[in-house]
Amino acid sequence: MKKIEALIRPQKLGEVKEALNKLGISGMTVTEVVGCGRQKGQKEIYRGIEYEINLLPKVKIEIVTVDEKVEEIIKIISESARTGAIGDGKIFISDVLDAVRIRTGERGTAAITSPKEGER
Amino acid sequence: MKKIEALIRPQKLGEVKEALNKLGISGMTVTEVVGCGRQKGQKEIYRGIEYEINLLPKVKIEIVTVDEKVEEIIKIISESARTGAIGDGKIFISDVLDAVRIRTGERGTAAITSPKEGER
Amino acid sequence: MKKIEALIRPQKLGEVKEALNKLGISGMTVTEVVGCGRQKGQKEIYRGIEYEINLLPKVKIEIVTVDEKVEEIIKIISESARTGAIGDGKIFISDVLDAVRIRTGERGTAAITSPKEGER
Amino acid sequence: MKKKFLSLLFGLILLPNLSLAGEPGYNPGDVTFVLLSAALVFLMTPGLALFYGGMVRRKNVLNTVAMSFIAIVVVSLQWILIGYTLSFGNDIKGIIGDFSYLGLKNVMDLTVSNLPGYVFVVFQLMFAIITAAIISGSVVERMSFAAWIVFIALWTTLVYDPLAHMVWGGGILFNLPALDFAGGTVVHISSGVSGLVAALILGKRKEGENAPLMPHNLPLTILGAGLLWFGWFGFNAGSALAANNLAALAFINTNTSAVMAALAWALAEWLHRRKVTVLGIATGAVAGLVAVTPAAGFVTPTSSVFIGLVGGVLVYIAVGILKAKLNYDDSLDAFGCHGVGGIWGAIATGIFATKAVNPAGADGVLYGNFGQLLNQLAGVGLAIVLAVVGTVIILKLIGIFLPLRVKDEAESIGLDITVHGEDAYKDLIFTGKSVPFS
Amino acid sequence: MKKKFLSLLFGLILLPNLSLAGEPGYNPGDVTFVLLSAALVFLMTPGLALFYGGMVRRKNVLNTVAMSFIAIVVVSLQWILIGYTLSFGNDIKGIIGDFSYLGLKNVMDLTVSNLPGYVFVVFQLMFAIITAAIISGSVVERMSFAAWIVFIALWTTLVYDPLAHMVWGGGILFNLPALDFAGGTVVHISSGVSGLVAALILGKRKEGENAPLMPHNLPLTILGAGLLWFGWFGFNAGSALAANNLAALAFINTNTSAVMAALAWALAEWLHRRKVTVLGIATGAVAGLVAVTPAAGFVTPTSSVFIGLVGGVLVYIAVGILKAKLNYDDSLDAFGCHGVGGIWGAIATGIFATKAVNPAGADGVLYGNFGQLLNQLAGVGLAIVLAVVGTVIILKLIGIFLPLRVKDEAESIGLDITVHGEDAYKDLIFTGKSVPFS
Amino acid sequence: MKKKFLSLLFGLILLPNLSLAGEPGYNPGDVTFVLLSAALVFLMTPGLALFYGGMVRRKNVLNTVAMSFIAIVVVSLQWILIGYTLSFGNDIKGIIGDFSYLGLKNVMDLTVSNLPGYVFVVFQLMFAIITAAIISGSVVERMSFAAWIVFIALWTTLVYDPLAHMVWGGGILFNLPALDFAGGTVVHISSGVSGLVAALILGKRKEGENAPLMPHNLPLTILGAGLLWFGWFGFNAGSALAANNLAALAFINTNTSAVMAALAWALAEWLHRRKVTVLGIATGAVAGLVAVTPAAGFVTPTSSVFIGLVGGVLVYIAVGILKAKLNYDDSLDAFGCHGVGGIWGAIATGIFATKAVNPAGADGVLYGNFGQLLNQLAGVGLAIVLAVVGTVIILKLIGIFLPLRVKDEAESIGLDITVHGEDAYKDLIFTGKSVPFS
Ligand SMILES: Nc1ncnc2c1ncn2[C@@H]1O[C@H](COP(=O)(O)OP(=O)(O)O)[C@@H](O)[C@H]1O
Ligand SMILES: Nc1ncnc2c1ncn2[C@@H]1O[C@H](COP(=O)(O)OP(=O)(O)O)[C@@H](O)[C@H]1O
Ligand SMILES: Nc1ncnc2c1ncn2[C@@H]1O[C@H](COP(=O)(O)OP(=O)(O)O)[C@@H](O)[C@H]1O
Repeated sequence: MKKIEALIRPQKLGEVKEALNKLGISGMTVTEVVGCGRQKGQKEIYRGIEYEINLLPKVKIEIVTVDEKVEEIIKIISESARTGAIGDGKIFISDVLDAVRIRTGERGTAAITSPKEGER
Repeated sequence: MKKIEALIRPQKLGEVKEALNKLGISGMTVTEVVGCGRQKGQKEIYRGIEYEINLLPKVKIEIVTVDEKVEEIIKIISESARTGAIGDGKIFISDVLDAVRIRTGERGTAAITSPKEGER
Repeated sequence: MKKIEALIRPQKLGEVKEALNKLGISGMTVTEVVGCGRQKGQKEIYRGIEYEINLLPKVKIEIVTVDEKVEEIIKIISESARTGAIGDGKIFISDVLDAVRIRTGERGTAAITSPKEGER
Repeated sequence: MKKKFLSLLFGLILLPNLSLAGEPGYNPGDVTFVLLSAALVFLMTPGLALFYGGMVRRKNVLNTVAMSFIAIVVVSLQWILIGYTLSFGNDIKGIIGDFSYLGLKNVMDLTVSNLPGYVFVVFQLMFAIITAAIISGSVVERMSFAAWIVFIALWTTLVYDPLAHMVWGGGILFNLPALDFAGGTVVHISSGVSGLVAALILGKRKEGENAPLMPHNLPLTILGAGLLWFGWFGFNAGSALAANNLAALAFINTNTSAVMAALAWALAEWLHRRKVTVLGIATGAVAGLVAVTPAAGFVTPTSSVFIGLVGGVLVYIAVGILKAKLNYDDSLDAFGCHGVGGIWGAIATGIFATKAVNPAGADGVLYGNFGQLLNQLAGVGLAIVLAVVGTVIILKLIGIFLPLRVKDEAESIGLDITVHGEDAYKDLIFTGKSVPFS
Repeated sequence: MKKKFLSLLFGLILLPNLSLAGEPGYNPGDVTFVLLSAALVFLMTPGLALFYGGMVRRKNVLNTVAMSFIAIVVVSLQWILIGYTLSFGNDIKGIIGDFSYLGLKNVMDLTVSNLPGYVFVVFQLMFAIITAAIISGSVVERMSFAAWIVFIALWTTLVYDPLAHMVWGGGILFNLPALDFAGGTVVHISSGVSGLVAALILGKRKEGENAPLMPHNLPLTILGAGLLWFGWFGFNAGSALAANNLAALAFINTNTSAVMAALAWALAEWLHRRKVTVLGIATGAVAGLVAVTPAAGFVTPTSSVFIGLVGGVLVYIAVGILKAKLNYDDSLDAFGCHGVGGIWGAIATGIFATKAVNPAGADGVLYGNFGQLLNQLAGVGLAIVLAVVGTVIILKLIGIFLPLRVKDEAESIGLDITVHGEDAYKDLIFTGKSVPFS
Repeated sequence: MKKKFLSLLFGLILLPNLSLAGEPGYNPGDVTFVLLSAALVFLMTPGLALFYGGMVRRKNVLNTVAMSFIAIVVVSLQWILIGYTLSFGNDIKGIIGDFSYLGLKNVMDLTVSNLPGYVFVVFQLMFAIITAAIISGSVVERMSFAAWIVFIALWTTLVYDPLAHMVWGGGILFNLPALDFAGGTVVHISSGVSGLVAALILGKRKEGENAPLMPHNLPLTILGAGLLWFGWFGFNAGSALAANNLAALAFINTNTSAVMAALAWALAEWLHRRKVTVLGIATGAVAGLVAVTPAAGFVTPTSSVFIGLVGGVLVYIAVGILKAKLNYDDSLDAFGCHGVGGIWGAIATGIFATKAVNPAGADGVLYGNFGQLLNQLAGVGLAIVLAVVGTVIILKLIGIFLPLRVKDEAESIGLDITVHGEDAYKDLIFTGKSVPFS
């Protein structure tokens, strides 16, 4: 099991989510964050003084998934989140040892994959 | 050392925290997130139009702990966060290589366990 | 590649960021969180009743970096975030398997290190 | 030329002081005073909505606000249909008005207190609205919205209207007389006590044990407090029904009591908790505004210093100490502020009133007339009985047809989403799709 | 002693009822009424700014607010320079005013409707301001700020001023007469229709497909609605231009229509969606306020019950059903609320008006005068034509020199940062450095 | 019947124009005008609280708001005890009033400017309140709350009251005369200059280096600006103390200067930074409102165009350029807006005043009277000296007994939690438990 953590532009969230849904990926957790990197800060003005704010709003998407789907998900996110300008964001991949579905107590892969229709 | 990351319903945070405290677990970090999965989106109405909002408010609890306590914590969280309806959430477990207590510079297990009373 | 996750006092963010910048570390993601641990809760008063609120505002800084820089970054964060009082926070280190720069599709170390000036 | 056009358009403007129906003699200054005071009192209800809305949890702010806004709707309609005539129609046995003004008939030609009838109707309407809205403070975060709508329609008819008639419309308290300049008894005791009864019948909110039930947006509450205070000048000074020295006296008494009660609260908090809170200052001010309401046009500014000081302390004790001890869940202290503050105000009027400032009033205990205190206590007692009995009966009745509370799950998820299908604040993140019209 | 000092300072206070220029005879009560009503109407524009601001996405709230605030600036300046004289100068062929009051010359000695000239100028100014601001509701979240500024300057001059003249200043609709008590045609039809045209010319917002375009801060919107409602009492009652029974009638009609439309909306929503929303109650109230605006001083309270009810339903259908079907992007429903509500109000005036309440008005269909309905329709037609033609020409003209929309990237990032360099809400986290003056 | 009941209750309403104490002759229109203007001026202080509150960081919003609200409390009490009599009591050597009205004694029977005494007392009270509250803009985010309370009590007594007496109460500036229609010198110069002095004595906020000190909630600030602008009509027009042409003139001048200064700010920003901000428009408007305050009833609308334009530019330079260069920390620019704007306004009054609009005023430089400018400068100079000396002495004195600043740690954590034990905004997440009463 892997965790895919994508930092993207806030305004791209709708598109990314739509693209993932088309792929059948619906489980995800999303957080508002701010980030900096090589992107230039945004210019803000407060009573005649100009400030360069360099922590910019981003959105973090976390998806825990089975190993086989990792590359596919990376591809989809990359494509739908890209604008080509600096600040498009990053994707990080890390290991997840186990998962639990709180409602049922299922562990491991079962916790993050859809159960058979009947169970629902 | 492991990190336990639980995504739960916001209204369950109080109960979960209370249950963990009883177990003697007090260190944790909590984040407001939104998530989607198999839970149906919530219906919202804006000037006569109905929308289905499918990123729903959740709360993420992160606890870094020693390996031995992992199962116990999973159990407590599962029990106190469960309602039985879809959307109760997930728990993910992953590895943590090291920890530092900023105040003292302690590393490893010492950083996340309570020091002797005297030290305090 | 490692992920460094630091939980610090909100008011220390400016200093920590400044210190990291001096070291040439500019890539990071920051999240508002609340946390508890050994720090005493804050006293709040609501119409004559006193409450002890024990989830206190903290800031989470996440930095994904190459293995060689980890110790240096820990040191810088620790120094700049320390006040010496309980509640200064923790730093957790974990493994990251891979990284992607969405804009370019670069993978691995290349995704998180600055490209040569020319490319930009 | 132009003047002629305009005078054609605006008709009566060249005939100042002549009412539409040929009613002569009212003064435009007084009409302006009361009409704009009505606008100020109107604004108090949106102000109260925000004052309350900021104090609930984030998931219930819109439901809380909706309770006040629907009160504007329901009570306005009730008032023009039957409320006004029940309150101010010709007296029937000292209890209620008759149907002389049913559906506002005959109001066009009416003159009340030297004002055109509609002026008096709208001014009084605004009082009826905010009274109903105040009650919501006791029941927010759990009461069913449907039950609330039915409740305020019945309550205004069965509790407010008779009480307004008894005190202001020529009924028994009016003739006693039990003094109530701007509504201490009619507005505040009635709503505060009814709120407490409703809170007891509904029971406590479920979540108080694991998480404190604290304000989610205090700047909103502070804004609401500012609008309430502003509108209260129209409430109390406007109740002089004319722009005269009495109105100015009521104005200064209003402000004086408000600041003294805020000061009292701040001192009490400091002694009790070693902090002075901004919500405390605002709550204290509201307590002082409540306390001075019945007295505003009957007492001297010096007396209003004491009315405010004592009012602030009493409300602090009720809200900050007694409520916890007695363990009832009056969510936003409608009883603590309006009930306790209103009772104190009614009593204080019996103590501090003096004919020296208002010959149409009465002398109180301090001016040698102990009887006035008894009159005031009679008013308080009658208002409490009416509020308790009325509220119990109405809620029990509604309870037969409708659940009074929302389901536990809705309470836990929040009433904004479950009851109204709305989310108060949306941040960067929200995605979804619209459902086509069907 | 002191009195002498003060009288020296404030000069005329010892000579009440004497204007500065020796103009005698206006009543201080009426002056107060209209001047303070002007202040109330002024407050409606900040109220509208917040009403609108809460409904856009978080990234566009300041731009939305700025559109209303810059309207205060631009229209105030336009008004004192040429707007007032174009609207209320001596009539030229029934279409427009002449330059008698250019730059407010001669206003000092003017008496209008028995009021000092400046009183009438500022009261009318506030109407011109909010009319321009209303239009922004149709175009927010995408229109260029520079284009907006030029647009409202031209629109006020070429559309608003002639229409105000025709209806109120002695022009053709005035003489017909097409009745418009407080601006249903001049303010609401003109702005609502122009908003729709502008929305069509600008095209839709880009982001509606992947994410719903929903309110980010409903408490802000509710606050705005409260301020609008409050100010509307000045808008409608103040339009009586004197503190009399007519003003009181307009006041009660205003509130009655507002609550009936809110009720109608709530019922429609309940039937349609099984929920009653708080934004729905607020939107319904605004619909009712719009609908009653032209009728407020010409109809009975009973009529305003129907005006409100029908107004609420029509606006619900326009906003909640037709808009989706016709698929245009009137961002915040300036057309749905003000255009549709205003057209209904103008028609309703032709149905319900009666000389029984205002002899300076006219009888409508219900009182046997079918012709008045035709007059009203003529007014509606003329207003629509003027708004459509004027808006198309002005926008096409501006489009030659300036882009009408912001760049797609700016729309996507948000107009607050890209247009104004400001961020509405900052949380715990923000770091940066200031750039020294250069 | 009913009428009789009501007339019994409300006593004097059948005797219009008769004050309580038998004082005859004031006009209800004027009473209404000044009394409701007082309510509008009252609302400015909550408005200022929100205007300021939105501009500080999230962790300090409640403390900022509390500073204004406690000013209402402290100054109201001070005013009825000694403030009014020190300001408007019988003149002692041109400097201060005597104790004729100590504790408001004798006010009941007083007539001031043809108004009941209480009307004048409450109207003037509202000016004293907001003056103290304005100062807080210079010292927020670091000043100790206890020190602030003591400071405003002393400052109002030692600086405001004498200045009000000298300018308005029959003192030396009044007799010069240095003109100040609505408080440019008394309110704005005094508070702005004192704010600067306090900011210098307290020193800078600690956190400016690593993070910009920027607004956390601009919609709140915009709301505050709207309420300020609204209230300012009561402030300036109400200062005519009667509903007449002069009041209308002050009203239009107020709005004109506000919009011109907003325009000037927008243009300056555009030239300087290539952006027009919404906070800039709001700040410019406030600058224009300040600048026209002393002139509102003495100049023509055309003059107020220039007063606003120059005022906007001067305040922009002070706030956006000079402050950074001189490197003092006037947190929210109380000095930049009110000090600089007020000084310009006083000078402008000496330039633009004309007896043609107000025979009780004076002619300024443009009308051939150079001497008036000198009078104005004398007023400015005296106000500055009084403000500087008074503020230094008071703060040094307080500093002996109390720390003037909060501890560094409290400043860093935020004053809301550390000083008041409150948190302005709570999101989904908060858990804790209550501490039982002890
Ligand atoms: N080393 C890093 N660790 C954690 N987050 C990072 C790192 N580098 C970048 N980010 C996140 O990715 C976002 C985009 O990175 P940036 O360097 O600005 O653009 P790009 O990825 O296009 O080169 C940042 O705002 C930040 O949130
Ligand atoms: N694959 C996933 N990766 C990350 N977060 C997930 C994933 N699946 C679910 N979640 C989180 O868990 C929450 C609950 O999941 P959901 O599927 O709706 O219910 P349940 O766990 O009861 O089946 C989601 O809102 C989301 O925050
Ligand atoms: N075991 C843990 N897991 C996750 N986060 C933790 C843990 N312990 C502490 N934290 C985070 O670190 C913060 C500071 O910890 P605390 O124990 O209060 O102080 P200190 O680190 O100085 O001993 C907490 O508020 C919480 O956000």
